[in-house]
Order: sequence, then C-alpha cells, then structure tokens
Amino acid sequence: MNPKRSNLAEKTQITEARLDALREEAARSGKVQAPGIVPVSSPFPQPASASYNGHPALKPPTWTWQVPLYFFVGGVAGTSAVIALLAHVTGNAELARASLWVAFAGALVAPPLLIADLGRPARFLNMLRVFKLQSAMSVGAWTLVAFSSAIGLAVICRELILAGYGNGFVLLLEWIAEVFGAATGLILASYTSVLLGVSAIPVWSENRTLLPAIFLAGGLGSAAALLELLGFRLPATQFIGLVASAVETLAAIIIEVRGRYVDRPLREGGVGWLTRAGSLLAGPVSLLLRIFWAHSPGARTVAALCFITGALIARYAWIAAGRVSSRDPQALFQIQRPDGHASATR
Amino acid sequence: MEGRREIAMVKEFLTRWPVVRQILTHSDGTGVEAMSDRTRNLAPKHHGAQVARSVCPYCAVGCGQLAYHKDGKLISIEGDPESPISRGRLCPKGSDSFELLTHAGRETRVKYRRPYSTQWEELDLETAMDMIAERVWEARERTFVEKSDGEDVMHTTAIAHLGGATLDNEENYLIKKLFAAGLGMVCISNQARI
Amino acid sequence: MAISAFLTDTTVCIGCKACEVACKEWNHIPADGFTFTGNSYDNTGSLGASTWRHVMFLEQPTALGPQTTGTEDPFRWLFLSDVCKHCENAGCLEACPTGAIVRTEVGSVYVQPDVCNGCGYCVVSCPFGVVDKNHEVGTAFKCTFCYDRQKEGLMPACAKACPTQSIQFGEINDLRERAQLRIEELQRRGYNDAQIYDPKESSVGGAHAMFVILGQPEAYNFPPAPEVPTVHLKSAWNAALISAAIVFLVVCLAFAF
Amino acid sequence: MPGLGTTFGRGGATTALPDLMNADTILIMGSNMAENHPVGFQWVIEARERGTKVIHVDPRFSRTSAMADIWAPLRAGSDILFLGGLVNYVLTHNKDFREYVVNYTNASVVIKDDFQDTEDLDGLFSGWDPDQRKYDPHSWGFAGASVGDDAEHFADGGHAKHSASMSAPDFNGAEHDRTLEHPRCVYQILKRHFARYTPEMVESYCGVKRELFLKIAETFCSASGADKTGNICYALGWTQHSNGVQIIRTAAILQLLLGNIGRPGGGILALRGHASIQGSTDIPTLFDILPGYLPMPKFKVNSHNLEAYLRKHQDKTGWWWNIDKYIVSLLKAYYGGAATKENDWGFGWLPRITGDHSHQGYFIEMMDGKVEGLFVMGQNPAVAAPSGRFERKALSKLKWLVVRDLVELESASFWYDSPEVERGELRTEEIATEVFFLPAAGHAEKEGCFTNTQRLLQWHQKAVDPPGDARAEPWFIYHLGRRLKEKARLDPRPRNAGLNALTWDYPLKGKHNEPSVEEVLQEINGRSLPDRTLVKGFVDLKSDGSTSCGCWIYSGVFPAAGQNRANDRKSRDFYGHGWAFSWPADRRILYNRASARPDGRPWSERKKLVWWDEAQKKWTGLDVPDFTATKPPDYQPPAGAEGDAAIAGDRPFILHPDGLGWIWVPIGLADGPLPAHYEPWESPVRNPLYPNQQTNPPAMAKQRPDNQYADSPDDRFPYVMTTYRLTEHHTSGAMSRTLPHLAELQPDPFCEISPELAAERGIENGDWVTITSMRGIIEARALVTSRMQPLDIDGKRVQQVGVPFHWGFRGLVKGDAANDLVAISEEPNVRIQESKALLCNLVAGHRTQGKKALEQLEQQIRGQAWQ
Repeated sequence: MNPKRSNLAEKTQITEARLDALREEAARSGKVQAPGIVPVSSPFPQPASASYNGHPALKPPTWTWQVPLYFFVGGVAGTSAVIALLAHVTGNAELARASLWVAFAGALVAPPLLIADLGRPARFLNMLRVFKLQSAMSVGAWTLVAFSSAIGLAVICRELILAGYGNGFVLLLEWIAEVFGAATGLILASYTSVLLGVSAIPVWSENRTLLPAIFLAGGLGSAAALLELLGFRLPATQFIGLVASAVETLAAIIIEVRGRYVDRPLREGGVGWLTRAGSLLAGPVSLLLRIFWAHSPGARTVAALCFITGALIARYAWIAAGRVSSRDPQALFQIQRPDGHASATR
Repeated sequence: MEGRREIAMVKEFLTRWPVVRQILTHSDGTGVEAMSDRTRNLAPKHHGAQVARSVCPYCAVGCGQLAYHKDGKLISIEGDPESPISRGRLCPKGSDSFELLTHAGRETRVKYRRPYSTQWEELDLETAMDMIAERVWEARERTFVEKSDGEDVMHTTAIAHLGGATLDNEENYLIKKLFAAGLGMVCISNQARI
Repeated sequence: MAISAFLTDTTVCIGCKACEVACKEWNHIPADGFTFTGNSYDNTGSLGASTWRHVMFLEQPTALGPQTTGTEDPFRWLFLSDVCKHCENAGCLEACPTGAIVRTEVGSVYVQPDVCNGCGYCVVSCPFGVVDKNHEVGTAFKCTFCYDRQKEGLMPACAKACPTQSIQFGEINDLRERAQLRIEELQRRGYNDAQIYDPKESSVGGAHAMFVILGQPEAYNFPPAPEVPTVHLKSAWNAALISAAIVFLVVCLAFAF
Repeated sequence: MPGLGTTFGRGGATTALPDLMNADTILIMGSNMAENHPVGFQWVIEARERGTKVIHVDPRFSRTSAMADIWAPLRAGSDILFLGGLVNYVLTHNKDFREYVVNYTNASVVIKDDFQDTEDLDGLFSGWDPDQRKYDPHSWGFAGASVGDDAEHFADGGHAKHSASMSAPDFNGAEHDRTLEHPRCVYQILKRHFARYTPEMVESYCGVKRELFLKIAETFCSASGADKTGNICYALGWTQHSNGVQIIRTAAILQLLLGNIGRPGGGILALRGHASIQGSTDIPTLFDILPGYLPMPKFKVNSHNLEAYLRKHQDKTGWWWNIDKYIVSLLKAYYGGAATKENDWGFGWLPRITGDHSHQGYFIEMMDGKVEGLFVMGQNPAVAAPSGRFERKALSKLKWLVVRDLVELESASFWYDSPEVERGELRTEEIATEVFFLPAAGHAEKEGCFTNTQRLLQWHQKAVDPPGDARAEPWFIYHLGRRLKEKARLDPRPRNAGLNALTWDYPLKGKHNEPSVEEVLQEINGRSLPDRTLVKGFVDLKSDGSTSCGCWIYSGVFPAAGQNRANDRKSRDFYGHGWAFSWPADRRILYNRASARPDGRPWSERKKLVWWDEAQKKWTGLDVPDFTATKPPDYQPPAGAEGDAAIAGDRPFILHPDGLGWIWVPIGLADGPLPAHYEPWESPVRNPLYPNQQTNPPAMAKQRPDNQYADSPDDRFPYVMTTYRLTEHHTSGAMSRTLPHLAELQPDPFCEISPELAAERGIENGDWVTITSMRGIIEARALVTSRMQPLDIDGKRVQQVGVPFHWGFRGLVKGDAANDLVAISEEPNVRIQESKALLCNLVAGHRTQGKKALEQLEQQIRGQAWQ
C-alpha cells in the first residue's frame, strides 16, 4: 500500500474488520443492528472547514529506525571528539585515546546506518555530487566524510605513537586531525537538529532553536556517560553529565510550560509519553542521581545508563512527534495565521 | 603520451562531477550543473512516432484521438486538438484508452467451454469459426420457418444477436446484412433505443 | 525558454479526474490501491508518489455565488485539481543533498529519477506535502510538469486533457494576469469568496501552479501562509553554533579542574 | 428514435454540441452531462461563461448540478408532469413564438371531431381497445385528411419512420385555422390537455417547489423569439422509462412552441451513451428496422410483397415519397444482381417480424428455452441488462453462446462465477450452454466509423494490428458468412435463396484476410449500376434497380473513389464542416430552414444560420440547407404535386407529409397523439392527474413469477430508486473496471442517500447497506450526502436512493450489479426497460451470502423483514 494512503489504509483496515463482523452478523441473523464506520468528515456536507476533510496537509517523514539511531551515534561521536581533544590538551592520555576510539567507532557505524535508510543505498555517493549550504543534509554528508577521515587519521597517528613509531610529524598530524575532528564533530553532533528544525514539520520547525541544545546536550551527555561506563569515572565526566542532564531537564520544562498547540505531539498520546520518558531519564533522573549519590559508583553507572537510554529514546520520540505533527493540518495552519490572515491568497 | 591521456581522463571525470561544475560556475547546485545526461537528453516518449487519427470508443461525444505508434506497437493515445467537437480534450475514460488496449487483463486467445464442463479450454481460432458456423447452420436448419398460412415468414427466432452500439457502422451493416438479409434472423438487438 | 505555469480554476472544474488519469497514462504511474474512502467522490486521497494530480471534492453548506439549488439548506459542491506548486523558492529543491532535484529552464522543479537516492529530506521539506517517497522504487516522486513534453513545446498531459480548461497552461506572468481578471469577473458575477491562491508574499515567493479558489485556502489543505523551510536556516544554525560553543566551553570547564 | 422522429421527421439529435454555445438557456434534464459527456460539457461551460443560463433538473445533485445556475430536485419518473407544467406555463402566459408556431408547426391543424382527449376519457385517448390494450388512432387524424384505412389498424410505434400498422397518410386538404382559435385545433386542444399540469401539481408530485419551478419556467421560456433560443439536452434519464418516448415528445412540443428547432442555439440534443448508439440505429442492429429507418417487413401487415410494403410506407407528399428508391437500392446492395424486378428485388427473401424480437422480448423467450444460440458483440447483458438475475439464468438455457469482447466479461463467465452459481440457483455441471469466447479488436486496431451523438460519421484509422487471436468484427462476420454461404451454395430451398444471393465479395487484405472496410462504407454510400461508380448522395438513388445503397441517409459519405468524407480532418468553420460527415448530406443543424422567417430572411442577425439568397436564387448560410436548395420561400405546390415538390417553400420539416413540425402526432406512436403523465411501473404515489390510469395504458407489463413488480405505493419498498453512471466508469464496467487507472477512482459499488434516510435506517457514511427490490438483492457502500434531497410528495416524505450500475462479479474491482434490482419492463414504442424509476428497500449491513441471500430477499418480499 502506498504510504500516502497510510492513514486511509489504517482506516480501511479497521473498516474492513468492522464490516466483516457485520457480514458475519448478517449471515447469522440476516440482519444487522450495529452502526458502522464513519470515514473522514462524514456525513456530508462539512462546514467550509479549516482543512480538507481532515486529511493531512503534509507528508510524514519516511525515515526508518536507523535514522534516530544515526542521530544519536553522530551526537556521541562528534562530542567525544571534542572530549578527546580537551583530554589530550589536559594530558589525560588514557581518556583521550578512549574517546578518540569512541568517536572513531561512531564514525564507522554512522555511514552504514545512514546508507541503510536510503531508498537507493547504492547511490550513497550521490550525496557528494553537489555541496549545498542551504541543505543541512548536504552539509551533514560532507561533514560526516570530513569527520570520519579526520578521526580516522587521528586514531592511526595515536596508535602509531603508542606503538613507538611516533615522530614530530605524526604528532603534528595527530594534533591537526584532532582539532579538525573536534570542530567537524561539533557540526556533526548539531547539524541533525538543524536538519529537523529547517523542515516543514510544525513541531520540528517551531522548536528549531531548542533542538540544537537538546541534541548537543544529549550527544555530549551520552559521550560522557559512555566513557564512564568504560570506567572513566572522572570529575570531568561527572560535570559534563550534570550539565547535560540539567539542559535536558530545562528543555523538558520549557516544552511542558509553554504548552503550545504545535507541541501537542510532545505532550499528548503515546508519542507524548515516549518524549516525557526520554526527557525524564536523561533529565531529572540522571541529574538527581548525580547530585545526591555523587560518590556512589553504582549510582553514576545507573545515571549514565539512564542518560544514554533517555537520549536515545528522545531521538526516536522526536521523529515520531514529527510524524504525528505532519498528520494534523491544524498544527500547520494555526502557526501560519495566528491573526487569521492569509498572505497566500489575493 | 600515457600521462597526458590519464590527465585527460581525470579532467573528464572532474568536469563530469557536478560539484566541480558547481564550483566552476559559482552556482548553488540546483540548476543545469546538477542535471544528469538523461535529463539533458530527455524527450517525449512518442518522439518520432507515427500517428493514426482515431476516435474515442467510450461515449458518443466522439472525441478525436491521436494514436501514436512505433514499429507496430502502440505508444500513447491523446486528444486530437483539431477536432471541432473535443478540441483535443479527453475525459478520464478517453485518457485511459491506451490502457484499454494494452492492459494485462486483455484476452488474446480463443476460449471454449463445452456443455456441462467446469473449465475453459483452448481452441484454435479457425476451428472455433468452423464450429460456430456448424452451430448456426444446424440451428437454422431446424428452426427456420419459410411460410405460415400461405404467407412468407422466412425467418428463425431461435438464433439471436446482441450488441452494436459499441461497433462501427460498417460492422453493424455486415451484421444486419448477414444475420437478417442472409440468414433470416430477426432477434437482433443492441443498446440503442430512443 | 519561457517560464511556464499552471492556473487551476475551481469554478469551471467538473471533477471528472481526466487530469489524474491523463497524468498517470503519460507518466506510466501505477494505480495505487483500490480504496473506497467515503469522502465524497474522492478515492485518491491526496497527492503523493503515485498521484501527481489529485481532484478534491468539497461538499459545503454554503451557497455557490449566483447558483440556485433546490436543497433545503444552502449547499455547494466544489472540485479542484491539486498539483505540485513548483514553488519559486522550493523547499524540496533547497533540501535535496544530491542535486537530484533541479530547476529546469521552464522554471519547473524536477526530480531526476536517475539521481535521487531516496534520502527523504525533500519529503519533510515540502510546505505543501506534495513530494513523497515511493517505497518500491526507493526514490522521491512528484509532478514533473511534463518536462519531457515541454522540452518539445507540448503542453503537460493534464492541461491538455482537461475538458473545461479548468487547468490552464501558459507563460507565468500571462497567467497571473489572467487569474487577476478572472477574480474580478467572478466577483462581479457574485462569487464573493473567489480568490487567487499564489503565495507570492511569503518566503515561497509565488507558485508556478496557481489556483482560483472559493472560500479559505485551508478548506483545500492549502497552507494560508506557507514558508519555505530554509528561511529558518539562519536562526537554526545560529542556535546550533551557540549551543556548540557552549558545549565546547563546558568540556573546557570540565577539564579545567 | 420515435420521440424526435415523429415530431420532427428524423430520429436524431437536431443540433450539434458546439452549437450549445449559441444558446441563451440550456435545460439539462434526464441527463448528467458533466459526468457522462464531460468533453461535450465543455460547450455548456463555455456558454455559461458567456452568460448562458444553465438549468439542471434531476433527482440527484450531480456534478452537472454543481455547474448549473439552477438545480431542481425531481421525483424520478415525474418528468412529463414537470415538462407538461412548462408547456402549460408557455400556453397560459402566451410565451409561445407565435409566428413560428403558426407557420412551422401543426398547431393550427383542426383535429377530427370524433377525437376525445384524456380530459374527456379520464386518462385515455379516444380509440382505446381494452381487450387488445391498444389504440385505434383513426380519431387522432386531421379533419379533412385521410390517415389511411386498413383492416388491421392498431397504433404502434417503433424505430421505423412511422407506424407500420396503417397505410401511408395523405395530409393534403387538412383543415387549418391560422388564428389558432378553432376549439378543435391542435393549439386549443393542447391548452385544454395541459391545463391540469399546474405549478401546484408540479410542487406536490414532482417535489419541485412552486417558486423554483416558476423561476425555471421564466428562465427557460425567456429563451424564445426572433433574437433568442434555448436548447434541451437529455439522455437515458428520459429514455429509460415506461413513457420515455412521450417524455421526449413533451420536450419536443415545448421546443416547437418556443420556436427553438432548426435555429442556432436551439434544438434538442440527445446525448447517446455509446460510441455509436446513433449509428447502430441508423444502420440498425435492431429487429424492427432496416438501414435508414426503413421498416422491417411485418408478417401479414406489410409483408405480402414490395407493392404492399410501399402502399403502407410511401407517403404521397414529403420526403418519404422516395422510400421506393431507398428500399430497392438497399435490396440491390444486399442481393446484387440476383435482385431483379421480376423477383421483387428479393423483397421476399427478407425475414418477417412476427412479434417483439427486441432484447427483452427474446430474453424472455430464451428463459423459456425457445432460443438456441446467441451472439454477444460488445455488450454485457449479465450486468448491464435489466434484472441481471433473469438474464444470467436465461443465458444458461442456451445451447450455445458466442461472446466477442476485449476481456472475459460476466456474460462469458456466468456459468462458473455468477451470483446464481454462488447461491446454488445454477450449478455449473448442469449448464448445457456451449460457450465460445473470441477476443475482439480495439478501436485503434481496426478502421471504420462511429456515428456520434450529433449524427457525425467519424472514421478512425488503424494504428496497430490486434494481438494474438483478436480480430475485428468485419473479419468475424465476413468469414462466418463465407462458411455459411458455402454450406448453402448447392441448396436450392427458398430459405437459402437470399443467403446465396447475398453479395459477399469484399476484397481481402492483411495477413489475416480482413475484408476492406472502406469497400463496405462505399456499399453503404451507394453506387450507380452497372458501372459501380459511387453516387454523390441519396438524391441520385433510383427505384428501377439502377442504383444500390446500403443506407440512404448515409449516402454522400463516400461520393467518389478515394473521398472518404468520414475521414476528412480539416475543419473549416465553427460547425466543423470539413471534419467528418454529418448525415444527412453533411447538415449539422437539422430543419435549419426554420432558422429563417417564412419569407426566407433570418429571424435576426444574432440568430442567423440559413437564409434565402434572392440574388443567387438559392438557400445559403453557415450550414448546408436542410431544404431543397433552389426552392424559393414563396413556393406553393401545384395541385396533385407529389413528394418534396408538394412541400411549400415555408415548410421546414421536409420529412413530414405536410412539412410541419408535429406538436400533434396523428400516427406513429402507440401511446397517444399527445403526451400524458402516467406513473412508473413502480411508484410511491397513485397517478394524481388520471387516477384511473396509473401506468402508460398500452405498455405491456412483462410481469411473471421471475419478474415481479411492487405495488404503487408499497410499504415493503418505500424508497424511490434510480440508476445512473459515473464519469469514472463505463456502463457495465467491462471497459473500465478492468483498467487499474479507472478502477482506483471508484473502487466500490455505492448508493447515495440523504442524511435523513441514513439516520432513519441507522446507517453511517461508508457503511455497507443492503438494497432489495421485487427482483433482487444487492449490497453497496452508503454515501451519505445532502446531494440527495428528500422530497415532500403529496404530503409525505419521499426518499430517493441513487445507485450507479457499473459493478459486476468480475474485474479488478467487483460488486453487486444494480441492474439485478431492475424489472424487465416495456415502453410501448421502443420496448426499453424502466431502470430510472423503481421502488426499493434499504437496510444497514452486508447482504447475507450464498443461499441465504435468497431467503433474505424472500423475507423482504413477504414483508416480514426489518420494517
């Protein structure tokens, strides 16, 4: 069934099930009492209403499960490149190496996830046909390439040095690669939020200024959490974790308190609860754990796990929210004419 | 020598790479620089096809149609702008008449069901024609009335025909000529009435 | 080549769906499901990957301009053939990372099926919910404005088929003028709620497929003030860069102790 | 096509689609033009945009209504009452175009004094024979003129030029009163006859509110006079009634009174539903006529010999005086050299008709096992014909069946997948019918010409060969004929004389030996013998056997070798001259002599079409004159003149013996000289106008156990049902439900009901509902919409149910066939079924499946179920 029909299709499936029941009843009793299904906006006529018989005015995102995961991975990889750089600067070689590897792992996992989501994976390279600043997706694709190569280079240099093949040139190369990796890492971790913010989906575009904070905080916090799980329970990671979950908490509060119509998918229905669950885990829960059980390694592990899970859930929740938002024509129309004035008509 | 050719190849590759074209032309990657060869050479599917002036087979407005065909294959059917009745326009049915002639469900073989049988059988066209002629002849022989109380009747009411409003005038003419004037069938009818 | 456009007029549309079929026939688009929607005579639902022209059926308890009906309450039945707007500033075109979507010499927005890799970003970037991804083929599809026909000076299949010229095709400024005159005439004839739908004032910068509609655009699922998503690029990137900077600072601080 | 034929002379649309643009008002009634002739409707839209007022009167608010200036909901089957109301309005408000009426119609003719009207006889005209249930039309005649004198003399109608039951009339000396004052002149009788068709009656029995009716009346009748014209479009919404012909007659009378015939923007446009409906009556695959509307020999009535035939059909005056030329030329075309003066040109070889051999007539015979074999070519009786159950069962009684079509349609597959098999009414193993399915060729795979709704013969060229075994009809008929002639060759019995004489020597071409279709068209056009040169037109035809012509009205379509005018594609003017060929003689607007005043000058500059050019001494103008080109307006026939010479220069309707438009039809119709309103076979009310005549008196109820009718009214079946088509599908669906791009547009069978009825029956939009009639039971989705308006009829609320009839049990999208509910019934002139007005019941939910469906129906009929 064609995706554009999906909502109709669902309706039809229900209808058919419902009608099969009617059929059986009819066959049994030769008579049917129960009322049937009401399709969109029946009975007719409908008032010259605020939408075309309740049909969606926008297309839902077509992205599959890999995309939110990619968002997450990109966030973690990008930010841990930054951690790696700073760790290197502050002479924490172990942490630097670990976070470099985390970033590198991310750089290895990300492309396959992205490619898997494409309708024509074989045409992945077409992403590099042109470079378009106005397209966050294009910027992202090129960034991913740059980031991966930089981090790849950095890892190689680092391992060469550890293996004793280091020299001035390799050292210099590593520094350059790490700086470049950190820079592109920050873009990698944030462009995905721009990608959503700069779209036609109301709930995304109306949160375009909030999304980068949430995504970066999620990425950074998860990177730190991951390192903690790898055994690096340092004040640094603790501090990062605190800030990250603080930001998550703040963002959640903002969304709840503002109570805008356009944010309903984030507050209502299944997706609403998914969003809340995400922000709860990544936000308040890990925040409180880190504050009150700061010295319990167990608590920190739990906090780390909560944050990662929360951040991951949040990515899925945001995509799902977009899907819901796209189905509600009112969400689109309301933000477009708060004053009831249409600029598109003459 | 060698080197030059390789350079040429690289050059070729680079200039075919849209992002390079984009940089060279300082464009934003949304115009010609991003077009593929297919797009540049795009042409309508009936480019260079022959056309037959036809008429829509559905309702009786009789819209003019242009049936494009290339080496014995139908390519597309669209309205004939010169028609003083339809002025090149078609309704959904008329617009779909290419599909009418080419769709998968169309039958192209004779099907035969013998009495009391539960399925179709294949039959050769000529054999089918012979059998049909047999049936007509046999039924006519048995049921033909030449006279009734001294007056000519010259007909059979045991063989009937149905249909014609979807057929050509020449076809209706031949049907009436053979069935009525030749065979003496009177049960001849079609969709047409008032 | 001249910049071409559609002008689709609801006041002369008879809802015959010739445009839908002519489009599918010319472009070899498959049928996409035999679904009875119960929504008046509209069983197509909306524009999509395999529906590039879509006729809407609106049954409204409103009187139609000068019409007298024997109905007990005011009533009108409107039809309108929807299509890709081929925006002056097109969200899909801006968003496409592969350059699969291009602006042609006739001003239309064209998806190159041999280039598109189905990333799906155009789908969420279209402010009109037009372009969609075909999951069997894996790439994005929408109205091509019959670019292949236009290249040889032929008019698009839908416009050619339209029995009542509800779909007009021509040079864009010419059509804009015609639309203006049409509205004035309709107003004169008592269609008081007639208006042109052509988002010129907004960031979309006008459509190459304009519409003469009766009543509010929302009733046709037309956004009243559509924006091309990329108008938000600046604010979004600013927010991103600021947050990125903060992240960098936070990490610095983290290692400062 | 007797509705138009008897009134004007020819059974064809009097005008052409583009001419709608010249109309000042267009009344569309009994037609859903926007949906069923969308491309033709472009002319209505264009006219509307130029200020023409468009009126639509129909039981449903359809896509046509949506585009009209005025829509009035009407109770299905009350059309004559509504139109009679308009006639009455014209007469009482003196809105008639007097100069036109006096000069061009028979309004001034005085009727015999023994005529009695429905007014006097309580719904019957004089001459009614209760035993025969037929009219003796002698009293309908004109004072001072004979309408024949024959032993057997009951009125009947038919497609033929006029009644075959009386000898040709002689209208010379008919008494006229040009003041229209004479109490027995047609005009005065008309006034009295329609006096009871008041706006009040229209309101309470058509359901059209008084104000609305008057608005329509004013609007339409304003389109009359020297400077204005109005057009009427109709289709099967008028024809499929037990009084269909008389509905069209009423419209024809209205147009004559308003002076709207033969003038630009005027006329009556019959919108045909198939590519060649018009063609298949002109060159009939019908039982009661020969090509060109020549009557079939009718056993013992006119069939003794050619002389007897001509005595009945050769009018002394008017164009039909030429009928001898046409019949002889036809016989020469059929039997060639074998047809000689000695053997009466082979007239004796023609089969005689002995009864009702029409579709419904012989299907009843078939049901009773009297028909052995059937050819079905491009029709689908299993779905499209009335009482589908009856038809499908009848098919199972055949010895053999030959079906030719593009797809295996329901009529070819009934023996294994029809509902009757599903319900156990038929068992495949017990059906003896031998079935041959032969794949046919599509329109672009063969050449030939269709005759469209405006009498235009359009040639379609061949693009490609048909696939596989698919062949065009000419191939099939030719090679079948070849085989049969071979069998008859050495058999001297009289029955084979005609078959042996039949000319069958068409040149063959192509790899399949297809007969040359152009050769056939030339035979239709006619030749002068023996040199076989093509004739220029029907005026060249002779009665001495020196010419042959397959269809005289088509003569001129192929005037010379290499000149196939049906294939002309160079339109020169607005009326499309130069594009194809419009019969007769490429006249686009019929009776166009009437577009000029009696003195030959145009009525007005704005409405000029054809006029007398004094300088050139001939008729000239924008169209080919439908008149003898050189006959001056002031021409008066000498005493004893015959044929066209007997028609004066100011008599536009040249096919009629008196050259006038017949408001009053003395002969040619089975059910009266004037239309009268009778209720449909099944109606929610008793006939308000003639309480003792509920239905059309001479119409035969084909009632039998397997074809029962409901009472009128009948509380088992409280709702009025009407069937119709949608833009997205074509008739039985064989050409649309099989195509994905059309099937997806209307996938499920549905019925349209008002929100009020939905509430009454607990139905919600999109639900499946079960619809029953006395004949059948079907299920469909419900579309609940205000487009269906409940009507207040005679003080009670009447709900109407609209059911499109496109679905059947095969194809990409399937569903129950609406025609299963329709009765096999009869209109007395052309024997059409009444599928536009019947009674049904409707309940929520699917119908029961399998055998139980019949039980459910039985229950319903016994009145036990779900009231």
